[in-house]
Amino acid sequence: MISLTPSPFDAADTLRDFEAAINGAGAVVSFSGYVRTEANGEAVTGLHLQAYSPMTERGIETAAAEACKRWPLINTRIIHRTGDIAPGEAIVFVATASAHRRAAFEAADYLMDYLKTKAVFWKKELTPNGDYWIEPRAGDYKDSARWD
Amino acid sequence: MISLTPSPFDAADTLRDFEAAINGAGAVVSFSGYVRTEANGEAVTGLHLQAYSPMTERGIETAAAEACKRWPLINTRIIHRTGDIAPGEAIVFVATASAHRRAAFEAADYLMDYLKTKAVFWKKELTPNGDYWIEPRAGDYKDSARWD
Amino acid sequence: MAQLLFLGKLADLVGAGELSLPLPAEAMDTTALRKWLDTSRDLDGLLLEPTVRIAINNDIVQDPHPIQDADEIAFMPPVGGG
Amino acid sequence: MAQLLFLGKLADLVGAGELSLPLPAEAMDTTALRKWLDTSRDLDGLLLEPTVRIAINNDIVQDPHPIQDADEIAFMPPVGGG
Repeated sequence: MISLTPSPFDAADTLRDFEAAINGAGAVVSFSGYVRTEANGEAVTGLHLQAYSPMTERGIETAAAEACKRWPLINTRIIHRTGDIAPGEAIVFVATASAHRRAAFEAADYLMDYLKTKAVFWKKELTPNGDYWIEPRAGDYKDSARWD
Repeated sequence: MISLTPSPFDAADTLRDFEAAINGAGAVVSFSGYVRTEANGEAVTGLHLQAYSPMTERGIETAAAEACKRWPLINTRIIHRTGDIAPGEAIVFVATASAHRRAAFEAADYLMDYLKTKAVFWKKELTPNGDYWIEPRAGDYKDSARWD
Repeated sequence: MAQLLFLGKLADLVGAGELSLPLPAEAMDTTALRKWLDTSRDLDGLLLEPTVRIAINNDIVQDPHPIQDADEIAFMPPVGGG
Repeated sequence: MAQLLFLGKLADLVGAGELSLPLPAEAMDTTALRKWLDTSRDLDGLLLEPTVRIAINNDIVQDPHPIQDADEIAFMPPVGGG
């Protein structure tokens, strides 16, 4: 299941709901990404996430389907925030369930690389000194290229 | 923090507690391992996990310290069940927190490989046709060797 | 009227997130539209950058791609969430 | 009296998880103890396998390692949790 939401969500609650739908899986991996309280030594007062529906959702659905082709997954869950997000709040949650752990780890890693570098979002970091649009770092593109 | 427990624990609750102690981290990865309801096409009625204290705890502490040396982690959490565990119950939970996602993913993966192949536990699968002590699979040893 | 969307940082740099305008006769494909908009709004090459992709009615297209009035035409700088 | 522990599958195969016994004079190191126990309990080489490690008082040791009465001596088959 894939959701974009303009409202805060709770990663632990989401993991609980997901675990109720893993149908005897042996392995569950979750990733939660949070707005950091500082970046490059500077305070961060928030993050603004812009999506472009329905292209954003469609792209994530395609990535999740690709993950299910590459690994024997029992279930996946992706939530991504949009709009203004406060420091400490979750931006993104990804969970994967499979019989064995390697598939769950790799699929979660793959989905996060997709979300970081290919998902249709634009991200602005809000700081006391101004707001900055931020793009994926070189390391993000390199991580993402591991799956090509 | 590291715990061995003979009682059931809840992975989502544990993730919630962990998230309260990540001190502005940007990335949290969790792994939950469950007793599968079947293995090799056969029903599983439970798992029995034997530890050897304090060697088991000491080994896990050393592995967690090694993970903190290899990756810039803000926090780690490991819970492992002992005794009799019912199908669907969690056996193990590992969580890692760091500024960026790669460290959190790799450290969780590393710790799970340690727990699967080097942690001082012995594992017996209970089935309607008898009980079988199970040892790590060849793939587990291969995964674990990635970190040598 | 075509609906033009400037997403992410482009909204700040172009000075508008959305523009509704009739497409001029000299800008009936994406390559021509990039040039016409960039020149007429004095954007110094911003919309000519290959990292800025164009989507027509929610599908990314390759330049040059025909466009028409009534299309939603989105200018997309490099993406990334998480 | 030494305290012998047979962990994991060894408890089933040896027929006891724990044994308290005085160490015989011919078994005062781990190599000798493996042989003496394996023979006296008719275990067909089980305790001679290199995959069975020995821990003395909770520390894994390499054969041959001296042992003494009052030691806790654990026989450990291949480990693995998760």
